[in-house]
Amino acid sequence: MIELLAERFNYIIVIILMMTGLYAVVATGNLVKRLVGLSLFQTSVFLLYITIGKVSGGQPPILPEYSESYGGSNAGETAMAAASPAAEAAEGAVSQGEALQNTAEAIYSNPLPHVLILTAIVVGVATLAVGLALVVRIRETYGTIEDEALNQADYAAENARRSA
Amino acid sequence: MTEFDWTQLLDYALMGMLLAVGIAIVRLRNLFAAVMLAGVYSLISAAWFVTLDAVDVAFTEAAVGAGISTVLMLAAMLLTAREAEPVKAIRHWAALIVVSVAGAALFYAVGDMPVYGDPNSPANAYVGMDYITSTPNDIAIPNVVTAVLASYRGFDTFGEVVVIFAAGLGVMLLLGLNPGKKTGGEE
Amino acid sequence: MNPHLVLRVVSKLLIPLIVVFGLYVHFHGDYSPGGGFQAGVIVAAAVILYALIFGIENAKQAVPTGFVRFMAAFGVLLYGGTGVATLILGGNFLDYDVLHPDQAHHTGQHIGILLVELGVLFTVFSVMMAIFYAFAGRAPDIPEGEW
Amino acid sequence: MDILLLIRDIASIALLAVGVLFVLAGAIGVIRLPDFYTRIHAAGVTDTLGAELIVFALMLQAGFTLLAAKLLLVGFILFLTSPTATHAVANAAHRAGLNPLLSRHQPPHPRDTETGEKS
Repeated sequence: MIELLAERFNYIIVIILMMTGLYAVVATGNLVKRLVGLSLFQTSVFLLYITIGKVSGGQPPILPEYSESYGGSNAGETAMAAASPAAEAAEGAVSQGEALQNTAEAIYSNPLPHVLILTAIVVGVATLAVGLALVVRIRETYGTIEDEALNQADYAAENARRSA
Repeated sequence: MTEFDWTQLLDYALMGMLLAVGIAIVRLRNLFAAVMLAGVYSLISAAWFVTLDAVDVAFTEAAVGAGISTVLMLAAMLLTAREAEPVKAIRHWAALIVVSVAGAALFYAVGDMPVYGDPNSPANAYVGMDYITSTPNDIAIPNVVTAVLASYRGFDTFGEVVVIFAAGLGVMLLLGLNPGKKTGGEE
Repeated sequence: MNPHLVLRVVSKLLIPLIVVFGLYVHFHGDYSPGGGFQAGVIVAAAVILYALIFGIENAKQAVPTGFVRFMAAFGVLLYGGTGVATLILGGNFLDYDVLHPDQAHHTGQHIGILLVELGVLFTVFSVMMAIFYAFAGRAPDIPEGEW
Repeated sequence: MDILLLIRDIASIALLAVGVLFVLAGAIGVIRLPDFYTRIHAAGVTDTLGAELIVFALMLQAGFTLLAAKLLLVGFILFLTSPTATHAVANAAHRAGLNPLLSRHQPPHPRDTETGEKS
């Protein structure tokens, strides 16, 4: 049991973090604080995806064409070779591909979750901005952003309309 | 279990920091402090992304989570309120029950999940690794994440860009773009 | 003396550096971590820093709201247009290999990825700026002594 | 050649150790010091000197490569930004009206020592 949990420590911590965010969403009545809790939850989900994609002893998924030489000369050459529309390019390309595959023996982490989360982060901040804009408009209309005060204002308006 | 991986100590330290910051955010009533701590949370999670080999994601998270979203939340906080009302006891307990039930359900599923760092887990064994082996021949650029993002899954990314555009449109519709003094007057 | 003198001097030095770094991140995205999303956010952060230190009105003169509105749509259009261009050239939607006759080196892929990421850069930058302008334009003017 | 490498390693280890020491001192200072201004004084050390020394140590390890140039840039940016950030925070606190804590370690006022013992 202990070993089972110790090998999956990432899920446990991510679940606790998620529940922290969920608590903030459910418990607090302040709308801005709820959005903060929501972004907490969101970041925890990102952590879940990325920890699933991790491979032990892996490297970042950037193939060695560049990382082999920090001098950058190699990358520059390859880029130039790729850009030159030379006639004998076909042969060169094949050898280049083989070279890449030969050096690609190292272990890499899974790039797919990275791609999904990369776009999700930027989309997340855009949607967070929509939420915040709604909160700002609510504040301008009602003068408060506490949900119970909002409910009371709504009931009061409804009763006034009924009695009128 | 093979020999102990010392770099996991870094993971544990970062996770401890994440937990501390997360709980502090929930307990704080001062919205300014909560928003700043949310930025700190993003930055720590970016550091953890680096140790998890997701350099692109860490980069984005550091720029977006710690930079832009903190500024946005601060601006929204300036426009709304500085302090949150204290949580009522009944709501506190109700939320705690909800959270524990959901957490227990998720916790029950942990045993079925693949081990941390397992190269043969379903998520890692198939399509993700295919991208790494086929990128040199298909796309011929070293950064696999860019290759998958822009070429293999270009259609997905197109959708994401449209979502971002739509979100921007929504904010513009809700708040107005507020052109400068030259073009527009006061509302 | 201006109380924000240090901030102004340092940010004047830093903002061009940040913009150059953002462009480096974008155009070097094939070889190292980076790409349109990160570059857009970084360039937007540079403009936001400028707006925070030198005032919103000055920032709106540097990056006008009309430009922001145009670029947000133009980025999406550039992305979609790249896809349509590949369709017209006889490939599938967003199949960049047809963009350049040099199939063996996948030069078309390089061009296509760069164009698409440029579209992402424009949209992300403009949407971030638009969101910032929308919020900051509403904020009550903070008196000089308050922060 | 080996001697040179050894010297380089020793120098970078020494720089790392000193840098980590400064970071640790800053962290302890943030926790232990009594008020905001003294705390930010300690935090500034972490950002500026500690991080800078660690970057220099890594630069020694990198040798004359592009990586070292990038680290130099990182060091330069840190050198610019972290003192500025510390200054901005302290300035903001000062302008917002936060006064430094002077009571705890204040020497007795001359008037008090004149009039009599205050033990």
